[in-house]
Amino acid sequence: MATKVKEPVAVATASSKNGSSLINDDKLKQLYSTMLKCRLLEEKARILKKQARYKGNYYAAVGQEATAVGVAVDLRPEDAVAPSHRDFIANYIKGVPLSAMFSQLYGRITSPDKGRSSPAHCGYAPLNIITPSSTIAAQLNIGTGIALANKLKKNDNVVVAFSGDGSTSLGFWHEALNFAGVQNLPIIFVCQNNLWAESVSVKLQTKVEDISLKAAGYGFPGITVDGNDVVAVYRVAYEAIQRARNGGGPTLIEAKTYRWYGHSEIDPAKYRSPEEVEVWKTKDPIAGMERYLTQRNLFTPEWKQQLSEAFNKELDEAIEFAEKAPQAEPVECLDYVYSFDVRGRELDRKTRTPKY
Amino acid sequence: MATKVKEPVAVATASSKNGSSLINDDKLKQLYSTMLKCRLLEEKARILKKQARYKGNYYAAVGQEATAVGVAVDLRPEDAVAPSHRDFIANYIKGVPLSAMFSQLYGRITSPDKGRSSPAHCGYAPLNIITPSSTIAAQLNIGTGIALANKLKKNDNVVVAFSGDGSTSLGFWHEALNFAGVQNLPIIFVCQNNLWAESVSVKLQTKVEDISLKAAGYGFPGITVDGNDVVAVYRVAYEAIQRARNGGGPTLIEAKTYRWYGHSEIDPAKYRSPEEVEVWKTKDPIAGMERYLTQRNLFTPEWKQQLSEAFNKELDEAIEFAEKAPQAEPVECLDYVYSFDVRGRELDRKTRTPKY
Amino acid sequence: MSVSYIEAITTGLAEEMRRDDRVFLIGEDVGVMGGVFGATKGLFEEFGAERVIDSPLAEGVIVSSAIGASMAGLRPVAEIQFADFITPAMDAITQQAAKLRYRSGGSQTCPLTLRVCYGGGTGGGLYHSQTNTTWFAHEPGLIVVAPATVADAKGMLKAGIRQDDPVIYFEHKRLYRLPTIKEDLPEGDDFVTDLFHAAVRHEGKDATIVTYGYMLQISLQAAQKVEQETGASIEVIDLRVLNPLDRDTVLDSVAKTSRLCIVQEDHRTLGIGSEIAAIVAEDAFDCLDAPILRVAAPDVPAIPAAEPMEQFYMPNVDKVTAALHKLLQY
Amino acid sequence: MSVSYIEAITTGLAEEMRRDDRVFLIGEDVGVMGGVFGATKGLFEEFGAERVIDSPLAEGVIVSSAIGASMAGLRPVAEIQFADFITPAMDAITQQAAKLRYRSGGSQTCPLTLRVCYGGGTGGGLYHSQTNTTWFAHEPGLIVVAPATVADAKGMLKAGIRQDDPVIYFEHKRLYRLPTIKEDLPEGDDFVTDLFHAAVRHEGKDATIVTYGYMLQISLQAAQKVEQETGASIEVIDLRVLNPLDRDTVLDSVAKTSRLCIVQEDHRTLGIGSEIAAIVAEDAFDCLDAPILRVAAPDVPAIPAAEPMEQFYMPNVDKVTAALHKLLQY
Ligand SMILES: Cc1ncc(C[n+]2csc(CCOP(=O)(O)OP(=O)(O)O)c2C)c(N)n1
Ligand SMILES: Cc1ncc(C[n+]2csc(CCOP(=O)(O)OP(=O)(O)O)c2C)c(N)n1
Ligand SMILES: [Mg+2]
Ligand SMILES: [Mg+2]
Repeated sequence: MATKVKEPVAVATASSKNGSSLINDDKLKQLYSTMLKCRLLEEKARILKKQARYKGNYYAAVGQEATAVGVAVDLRPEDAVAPSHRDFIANYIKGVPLSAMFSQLYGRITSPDKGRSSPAHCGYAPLNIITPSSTIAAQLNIGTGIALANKLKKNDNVVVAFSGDGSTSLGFWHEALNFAGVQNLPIIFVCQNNLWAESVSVKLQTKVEDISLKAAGYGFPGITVDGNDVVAVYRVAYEAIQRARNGGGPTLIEAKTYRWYGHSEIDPAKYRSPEEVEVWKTKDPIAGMERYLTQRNLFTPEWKQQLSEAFNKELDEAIEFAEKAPQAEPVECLDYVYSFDVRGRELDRKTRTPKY
Repeated sequence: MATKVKEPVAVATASSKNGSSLINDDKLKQLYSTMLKCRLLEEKARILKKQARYKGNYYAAVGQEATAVGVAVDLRPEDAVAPSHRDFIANYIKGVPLSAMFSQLYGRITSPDKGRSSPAHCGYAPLNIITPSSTIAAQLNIGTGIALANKLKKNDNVVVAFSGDGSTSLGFWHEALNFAGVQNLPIIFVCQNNLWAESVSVKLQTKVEDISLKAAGYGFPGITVDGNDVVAVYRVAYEAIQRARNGGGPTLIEAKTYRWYGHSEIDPAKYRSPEEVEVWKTKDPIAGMERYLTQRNLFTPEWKQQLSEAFNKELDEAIEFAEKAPQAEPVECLDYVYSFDVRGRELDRKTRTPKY
Repeated sequence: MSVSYIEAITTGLAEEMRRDDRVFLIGEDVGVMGGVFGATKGLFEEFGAERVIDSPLAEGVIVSSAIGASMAGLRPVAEIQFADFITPAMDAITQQAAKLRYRSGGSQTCPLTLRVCYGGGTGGGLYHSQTNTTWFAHEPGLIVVAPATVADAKGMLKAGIRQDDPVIYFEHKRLYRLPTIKEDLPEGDDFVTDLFHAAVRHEGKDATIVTYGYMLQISLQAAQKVEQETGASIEVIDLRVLNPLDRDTVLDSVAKTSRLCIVQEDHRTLGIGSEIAAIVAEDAFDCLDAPILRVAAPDVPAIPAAEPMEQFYMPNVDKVTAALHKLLQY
Repeated sequence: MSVSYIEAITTGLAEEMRRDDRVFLIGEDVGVMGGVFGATKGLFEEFGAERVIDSPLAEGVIVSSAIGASMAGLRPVAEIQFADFITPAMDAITQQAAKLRYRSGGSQTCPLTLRVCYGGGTGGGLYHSQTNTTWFAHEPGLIVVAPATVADAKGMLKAGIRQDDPVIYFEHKRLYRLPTIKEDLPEGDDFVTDLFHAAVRHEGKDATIVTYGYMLQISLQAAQKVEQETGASIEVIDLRVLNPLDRDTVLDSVAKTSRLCIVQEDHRTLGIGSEIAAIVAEDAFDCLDAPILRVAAPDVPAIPAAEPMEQFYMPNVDKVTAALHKLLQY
């Protein structure tokens, strides 16, 4: 399929040139297989949730895979990612072990957060993925701070900060982009415009048609891309990441996409018309990429079969690991508050001198 | 002088047509005389401050008069104004009695705030001027709420919300403009870009040259105007106000201007070059308007003389009134906390049942 | 017919909106969806998009627009979906709403009502469970209420909407559909409760429990348990109002019982209980026969998602019972 | 040579920046201007624009960028120009900095230092005078300090910068240039104080004052006055650390004196004093021979600009003296 890139404000020049030249067949297949695995992962996570195998909630990005994959597939371990509640798969794409990810869903001590954060709110220190709070857009400002550190340390690592259309209404979103512009920071803001913020239409979040327009107010390029076209996203992201690595500053990428399911597993999403959902399902990024690869003789059903079976085995192992892993002891509630132990302070209430 | 209007984003169409046709000679003279009075008022306020005749601080807009006058001169009593710390003169332009304004500087009980707010943080309920806090940009969101009420009540009153270049970095600024855009509210955001936020250059507040550009992200017109050209400001504001009254929604007006003095009376403003200050003093909006009126035979030194003498008398009376007015009794510190009396609660500590 | 806590909120809103067309609602998901918990269900259909406004995702906008609209004569009822996300409105609430009347010498006011959904114990984890009532109870100029019963859920909401001050109304998500607290309520306008007094929910003479919100349920159960076990009688006070605090009801009770146990869901340090303890230690010292005990959550940043740690965190009947025994044996 | 409180801050910053090139500053007007009070004077000239960053007018950016930068291994010292304007950073401080270590199971941390200029009594009015220490002392995960002496101004700042937790450092604007508190300080790296203990500033046996910040000065003067008038001896404790509180130093003192007076500049309800009173009423009840008195500001939204009302608002030597007499005569 033709890659659709819309450039209302800044022109992502030469993206077609540089961009596509880089996309060799292996990369195309990697983009596809990664999306497929993300899909399998999340559909599995949803089933486990429906089966009440873990507590809490889950926020699936099913239908949006092309955006996360196209942006994050080539990031280095040193590059930071600032995810939101909907970016669980960004962890997988960046290389977080599935055992850690499912431990996170299950709230086990084998989880990076040792059972503290809600499901899908996953971070991973070894790969510089910020453990998200739930405050919408807060990760953008923390990401901006990491980008500032990269600039001060004069390295060429970048930060990719994800958020949604609803997040753009918060002052935090503005403050992050404005500061990144002023300081010309190595950060890429990826706004996944899936048309809805819980039950609220994007039309009630902003008067403008294209969120990428907002970059004009911050003095750096903004570009709208078909978020269901992984090749288009990859090209646009590639250019933005290179620009950031080379001191060219931030980019705002608006990826127009859609979440197939409710805001979370408990949301029937009655506020959307069935027609709208159907239209978007015909734009399935994975099916689209299958067609694209087929045209280029890079796809066979058998290959997909093999990929799926192999990955499902990985998933099953990770799930088994998580289910066998212990939960935290109740008293561990008192740990990791400060750099010193607070158990003592809380249990026998005589103050201890922190070791420091 | 030629009116300089720069329209980077939305085109303030026909401003030249509608606009200037409305500016008859009386209006031109009114614009001038109002600016002159604002200047006299603030220079007086500064002298009184230097003489320590009142406590606290003062934030002069000397050099910026054309913006406040051009925007506010024709507002109705029902129209609301949301001022910042630098918009003391907006009160005068809207019609607040000088006795009330100087009582405010002096912190007397005859002040609208009965001595609570800091000097120049002046509001006036009868004319719908919001009593400002000091939180930068907060007035924009409150103003937006008043505009929402106007819309819900289906009247044609508007809100004029003032802020500065520095305020644009705060999330509050973004949230106000974004919401006004979504709801298409009758509000005019007047950003007085005087190049400095205390000691910080506007170059450290935003990467963009023209703050009016930011309106593009909110889906309504943004326009940059020479903030020292009262006729240009009047034309642009007139059109924005009409648009708002007629349900056409918000406008962002960036007025490029300059404060002659420090951020406040205690700021020597060493961070600015003397050259910069000199250049801007040559752009004095009042001197400029004198030249403009002279060309049209609408100005004589005698007239200025008369205006000044008459207004100085008014000022002296207001100052005498304020200086004679009593301060609040210490215990009045306890009043106006709730709609019920708290003195009792505080003084004898037995709780009283509030009357309600 | 007996209604739930959340039904009381919905009908309270509907009644006030019918009675007074200055009343409108604004918040995230309050319109088309009727609120994430359903508190505004049906109101969009009855009153339309102009009076039930789905706001942008910006708590600061929700509160500030309510401030402006109420200054202009309307009676907004704004909603914060989760107390955990109230921070973007911190300036609007504490620097604007709380201070407007004061800073304008009484000449400008903002009679808004802010509904805030708060509280833990539902597995919501770090960011869907918080109790930050202290931030607002600390701010004079705000009337802060936390209804613990179905009658108060309705009566205090209606009173809040009619009150000429900004009212922060904390509603505990765990009470919304709790079957055991359902009540029959009189329909209609006249049912408005007061916003300034604590309530004695259970009379007693040997010890006093002071609490609010969902913890009232825990406290009543613990009191009953201890009464059965020891024969002592425990007075249980529901604060109802967190700001300004009703000192007298608390002091009168302690004067009678001489023993005080405070139960709060918030962590220990600087919860509402700290002020209650300080008031009693200052003004009822002579009446006290025992230390003032506090049953509270431990001082950790928030409630972990994993059940064992959440259980450890939450005050419960056993913890309150143990404290009461300690208090009575003292 | 004897230095002022603000000089101690400036040299403390300079020393840490020379010692550790991971340390950088960010805030409004901290660079070219050297801070609105001059706390960062000369540092822009010595360390340049990269390590002394004039931020945009956005407190949320100041704190969040410090969070991110500290996660990435730097040691930012951020400045809030006036505590009254900290609200835009409320989420960054309470939901991000305070909770990052906890929510990441100890795998991610943000060792930043946030300097906050606070306090009244200088005619600053409603929005340049506030004491909102309670908002942050209420949040576990934050270390909150309020140095009251020149030595602590320097030693606690240096310790805070080296501490592996987010430290909120409240500096009272009225102490900056107070001549009477000037001190000779040792130069250099080794001068680092601890961040976890209160200090007994004046020994006594008949009553205890617990206070912090500028109120230490008021308290010491009142104690001296009462000692001269009555011959009683008054112990004065400077909390130094507001979170986590050093309970033992307070409890040990009350165990000795049996009488407690709390002095705070904040208004009464839910100030730091409430928690101190609650701790003592809970854990030192048997030691108490008198009610726990609080000298605090009245419960009004903020400090009015007009002098008579500001005077009425501020705790002062006479108010503390009166409280001490009442306490001793009890
Ligand atoms: C500050 C804040 N307010 C409210 C919420 C509750 N909330 C969680 S997700 C969400 C909608 C987010 O929409 P969007 O930014 O478009 O992301 P999406 O869920 O569509 O991926 C809301 C309102 C929150 N988490 N944080
Ligand atoms: C939220 C907040 N942060 C900081 C301040 C302190 N402060 C007062 S005025 C000012 C600069 C404002 O600059 P600008 O918006 O350009 O308005 P100007 O003073 O130039 O008219 C600052 C930083 C404040 N009042 N509010
Ligand atoms: Mg969305
Ligand atoms: Mg400015």
